[in-house]
Amino acid sequence: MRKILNLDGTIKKGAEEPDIPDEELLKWYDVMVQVRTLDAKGIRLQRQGRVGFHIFTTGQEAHIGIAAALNSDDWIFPAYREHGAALYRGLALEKVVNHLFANDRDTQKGRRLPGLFGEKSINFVNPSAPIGTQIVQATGASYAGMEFNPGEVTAVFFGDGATSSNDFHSGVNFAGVYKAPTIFVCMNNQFAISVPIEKQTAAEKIVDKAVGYGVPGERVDGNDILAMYEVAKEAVERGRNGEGPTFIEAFTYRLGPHTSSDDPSRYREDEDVENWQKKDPMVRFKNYLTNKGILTEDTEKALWDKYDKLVNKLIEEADKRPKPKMETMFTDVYEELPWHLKEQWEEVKYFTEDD
Amino acid sequence: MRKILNLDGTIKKGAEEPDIPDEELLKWYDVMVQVRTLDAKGIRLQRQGRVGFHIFTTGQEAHIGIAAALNSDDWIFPAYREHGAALYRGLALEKVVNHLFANDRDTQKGRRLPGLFGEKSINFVNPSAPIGTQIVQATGASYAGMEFNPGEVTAVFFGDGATSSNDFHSGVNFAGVYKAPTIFVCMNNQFAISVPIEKQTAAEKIVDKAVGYGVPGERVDGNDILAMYEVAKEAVERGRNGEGPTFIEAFTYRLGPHTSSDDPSRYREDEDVENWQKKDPMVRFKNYLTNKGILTEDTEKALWDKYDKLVNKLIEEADKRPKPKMETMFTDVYEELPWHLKEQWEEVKYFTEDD
Amino acid sequence: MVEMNILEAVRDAMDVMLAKDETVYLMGEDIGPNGGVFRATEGLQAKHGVNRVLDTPLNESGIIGFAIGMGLRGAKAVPEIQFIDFIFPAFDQIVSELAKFRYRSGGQFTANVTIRSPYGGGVRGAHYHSQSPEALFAHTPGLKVVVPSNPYDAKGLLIASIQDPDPVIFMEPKRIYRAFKEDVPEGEYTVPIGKAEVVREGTDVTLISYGAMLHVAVEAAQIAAQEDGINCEVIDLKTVYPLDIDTIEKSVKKTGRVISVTESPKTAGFGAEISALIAERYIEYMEAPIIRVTGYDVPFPFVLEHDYMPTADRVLDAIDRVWNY
Amino acid sequence: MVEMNILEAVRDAMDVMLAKDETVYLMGEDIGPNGGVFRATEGLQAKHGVNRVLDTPLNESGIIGFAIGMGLRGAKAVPEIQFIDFIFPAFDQIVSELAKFRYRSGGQFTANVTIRSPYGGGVRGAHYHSQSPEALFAHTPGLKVVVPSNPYDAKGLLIASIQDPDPVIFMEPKRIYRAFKEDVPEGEYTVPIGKAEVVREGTDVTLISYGAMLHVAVEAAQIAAQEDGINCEVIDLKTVYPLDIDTIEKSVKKTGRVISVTESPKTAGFGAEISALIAERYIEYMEAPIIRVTGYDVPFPFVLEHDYMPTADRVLDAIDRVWNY
Ligand SMILES: Cc1ncc(C[n+]2csc(CCOP(=O)(O)OP(=O)(O)O)c2C)c(N)n1
Ligand SMILES: Cc1ncc(C[n+]2csc(CCOP(=O)(O)OP(=O)(O)O)c2C)c(N)n1
Ligand SMILES: [Mg+2]
Ligand SMILES: [Mg+2]
Repeated sequence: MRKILNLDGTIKKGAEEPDIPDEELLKWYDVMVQVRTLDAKGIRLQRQGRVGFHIFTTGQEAHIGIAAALNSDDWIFPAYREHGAALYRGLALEKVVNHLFANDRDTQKGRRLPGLFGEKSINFVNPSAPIGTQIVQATGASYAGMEFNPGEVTAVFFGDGATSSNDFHSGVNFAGVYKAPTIFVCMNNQFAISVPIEKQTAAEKIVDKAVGYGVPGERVDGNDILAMYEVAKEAVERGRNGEGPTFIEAFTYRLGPHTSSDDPSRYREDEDVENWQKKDPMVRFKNYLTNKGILTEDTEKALWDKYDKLVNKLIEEADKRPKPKMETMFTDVYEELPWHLKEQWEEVKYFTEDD
Repeated sequence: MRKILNLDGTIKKGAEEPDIPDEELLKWYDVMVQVRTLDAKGIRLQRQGRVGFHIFTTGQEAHIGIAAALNSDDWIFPAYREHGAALYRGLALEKVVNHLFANDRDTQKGRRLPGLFGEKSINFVNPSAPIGTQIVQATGASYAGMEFNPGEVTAVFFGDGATSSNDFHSGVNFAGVYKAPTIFVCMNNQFAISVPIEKQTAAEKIVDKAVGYGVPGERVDGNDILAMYEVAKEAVERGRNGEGPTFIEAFTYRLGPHTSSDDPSRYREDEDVENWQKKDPMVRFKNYLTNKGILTEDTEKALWDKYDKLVNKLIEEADKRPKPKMETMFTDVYEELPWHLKEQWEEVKYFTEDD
Repeated sequence: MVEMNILEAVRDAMDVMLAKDETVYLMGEDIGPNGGVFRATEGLQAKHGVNRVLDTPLNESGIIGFAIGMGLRGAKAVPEIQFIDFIFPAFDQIVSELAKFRYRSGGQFTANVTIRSPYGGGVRGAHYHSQSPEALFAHTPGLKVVVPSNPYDAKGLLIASIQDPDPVIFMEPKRIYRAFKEDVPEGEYTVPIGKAEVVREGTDVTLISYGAMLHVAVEAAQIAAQEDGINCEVIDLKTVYPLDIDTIEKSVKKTGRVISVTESPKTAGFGAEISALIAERYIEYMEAPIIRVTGYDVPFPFVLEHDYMPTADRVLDAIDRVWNY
Repeated sequence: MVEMNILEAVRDAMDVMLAKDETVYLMGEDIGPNGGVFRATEGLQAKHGVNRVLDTPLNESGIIGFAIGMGLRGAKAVPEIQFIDFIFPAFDQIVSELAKFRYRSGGQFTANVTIRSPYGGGVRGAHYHSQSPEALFAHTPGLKVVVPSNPYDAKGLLIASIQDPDPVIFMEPKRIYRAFKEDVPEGEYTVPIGKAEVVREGTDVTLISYGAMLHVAVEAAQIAAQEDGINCEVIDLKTVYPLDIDTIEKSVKKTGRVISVTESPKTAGFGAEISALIAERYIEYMEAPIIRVTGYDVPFPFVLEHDYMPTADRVLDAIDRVWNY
């Protein structure tokens, strides 16, 4: 398993420290703070009944290292715990918060469960809910990218559970056959809701699955953002050079529940969670930044404060906004509204004006 | 790649000759003759327009070795080129021929394309046409078999193309997870209709796919019936002992077209076919039997004659039989006929009496 | 008798059948220690064993294909699809395999599989936790489609489905999983598949529905009676396919006015089949257009869900239209 | 103008679009050197390159998912499903993904995908090479469903489908792939999606159909005129979803008698939608039951195929029933 950072933020013996500008490193941490702030706020809002649903990223923030290894015009297909990748690309927190409230400013027009969002301007694809479907789509997109814009690569994220899906099977297989520049990133947090990895597959390691598709694989400590960045860099290189896809298994753990509807105490031990808390990717990276003198107690506190305030303000604003207009029930089904949807829209108007 | 027989029927250096009674060996050859006779007759009938369709087995007769390694109450899920397995279990040729003619004696009641048949009495499951679906069904059956009748195993056959299917992925995966006694037999004839194996997967060998499911795999010369028998025996052993599934890649070649609708000259070289003709599993096995003195020119000729005559007679009889009764359009949709099918049957009667 | 809600009734049906018949097996995602995301299988693995109640890998076609295989080999398999919105990866195994096995094998091979799945809107579930695809299965000969609307039927129909040798899609109205309790008999009993029930007698307008929407229809019927003196008859189909034509016939000949209430998109939804049957068989009795109250022809929305779903208001408007036609 | 059959017209449409628009890509099983099992793509790989015309691994959800990804990234993807009976493994990618991408992303992400597939019975193909599942796709908001019945429309509708930014299920009537030739313009032209055509004017009975069944309807209309002096109007829907209500309205108001002719199983088939629309909107004009002539509610049979399929005989019987009602 590839690893660079020790828990205390020192460099692992024998590993090489990547050469990344301080500013960039700080940006990664900055995004981590944003992600974790959103998690804390999101679940509170859900508990208060102000938003309908929350999906957690906490513990999986090192995925930001993958995004950092890409160019900004490479495409990203997220699963649903990769908000960090979008924020790394500069998605405004305001957009995320408006989305959480599913209000009239939500780019998704209030049509999705909170947490399932995409953003065209940053090539961050709107995710599904059916597990795994994005995997083969990413293969197709990467193939088209290679055709239209040689050197472009596509990254796709998915969980350990998703490796059992049909679209995983065809996605990795098609990429192997066409040598498509797809970077498959399995965020193996060892659970699919309650189902542990041993019940998901008898394979010793998820990365073993790459062999059956003739695709090179790499297993990496998914809580080590430097290692994540490094393996992604190599994969990107391969992709840009026409050497085809790469499969990355990022071994990690979800520190929170599956979603706001989940009670993880039913299926996992507190002890496990505590053990993994010690491997928290943010703490480890913070230690590294602190050791390097890039981050201090003060600058860190300032970061948390900044986002706490900002997100609070955004929440206040978002909460005040109206929900999307009734017409959004009917638009975007097709590019143009067909007769029957016009009729149905008239019907809804009649009933809502009645109310 | 496991191999026992040289082309000339001698035992490969270093390989061990399995200890199989002469009678049993002769039975294998007998079944091979039946299979190839059916192929020759079937395509002629199709060309004459007397039956609608023909699917070829020629070149893949060594699959009989797999059937021979099973007990007669173990279940078999065929793809569609494994008629030999059914005949090995004693399926009467009469049943096959009635099925080809889809007449009133066809156990499938004239509902299937010729060649797609199953037989409950020998646990030989009725195959589908959608590729791969039987693979995960076999896993389920083997799990139930293990529960209801400990020690029972299930074999499932499928092609190289089928390894790309969704049900391959879940089938092998589920078997790995549940340690189900499923014997996966991929008859890798290197083509899925016209698509060559390199376009099917970038994996070096099909057997590599087993790794990703944590299932032990074995690659075997699929034109060597002794080797097929041996690897199957070992897989059966594992299954009966509770050690779970085995994956077998049988490397072979289809000597005929895909089906009677196919023109293989569009996608493969005559030279290839000629090369593979030299590896014909029947010739090789015949050489072995001849070397051992089990088979002579005369006994062989007698075999061919016997089945030629028998099948001709069966064809003559089958051709005379009426097609299945009109009611068979409606029966077996459900165990009992619901009202709407009764009504529809009345309607059909009205029109057919009109005719 | 025990007071139960629909969810408890469903669980009880499985519990009863697991205990009674050792060939009954459950399989699905998170149905083991987690007891299912709705807790429909809570406690069943602990009670009946890990071999009988299987947590599966995340693959719906795998779940159904595996269940079919078990069924072929003699088990009564009761797979759960976590939300019916996730049944589509299994569509091929259902329509090409499960539905056709008996027929294609000339009656030789059959698989007793009962696919349970929570369906329907009204739970703020958005596109992928709200759908109601019964029409797709009703267009698939070989399947039966059962949709209970109350605890008594839920248990009785699920036991009947598990015992029925034909494959059944058993759709559970999750919106009313815990909405109300009723007295439900202990132990084994069945409610017959293929039989509808007149749950409210009336003379003026026939409302045909099932599952969660049945309650919307009943509510509208009550309001129509109270406020407008229109006397609606309400039919709970219970089995969507093959449906009970006799109960429909009797009612529509009496009232001459028909409204179906279903929650999936309108076009080619099951309401269309109800209308078509009536327009084909009983049109001479019709005194007004045959109306469908349905979801709209859009993917299931999120914040506008309430406006998407059929409501008593919308049914009342339809009643008004057929009554004052 | 060139004389072409439907198969040639389909091939020509792809050829024209591949040449004209470099974002057009084809993908499917055996579509490369083999030219497709029906030869619809014959020569196209050689002409337009192996990068543009892709032989795929044997996985339909893979083909569609891959095509969706290409579409998202700006391609116009034209996947082929070898027989529409094999589309079901791809059902999830079609109904959960392709149909919903535009909507769920608030219009940000769209995939221009045109799924071509031969459909229908009458070719001795049995269960799995004969089906006609348009009703399933017509119940899926976000999809368009197009079914040509002649070479001119086949080419014009396929070009229109490829150009249309919305996903299209393009069903090709394989039974009449080579049945007849017609003059077809060279180069690019389109036939509008969403428009039906009255292919035979009449005053007495409206026959509504599409694809291969259209010809059965026309044949019946001719016989009815000749033998019984009944003057049928025949509508070719061409686009099944969203359908052209105006053309239907005009005709049924005129005739007051309607028969739909479709080949899939009856229950919840597309004929039900046609009946339901009419029973809901124009019942006051109806002078007879609204009849569906369809396949029966059984898996597609083999030797009894001829008795399963709608025939002119069966349509004539329906005409007789509505005319002499
Ligand atoms: C096709 C499908 N089946 C079931 C579900 C319900 N479900 C949502 S998330 C999930 C587990 C996903 O596990 P994994 O892929 O490991 O991702 P993680 O949540 O652990 O990040 C399940 C079963 C779904 N969304 N889609
Ligand atoms: C789901 C599905 N897609 C496509 C087809 C059409 N088809 C029939 S056989 C075949 C190739 C199968 O290849 P393989 O699995 O290698 O078996 P082989 O015929 O070589 O024995 C294809 C594509 C099908 N039957 N089912
Ligand atoms: Mg996981
Ligand atoms: Mg093959």
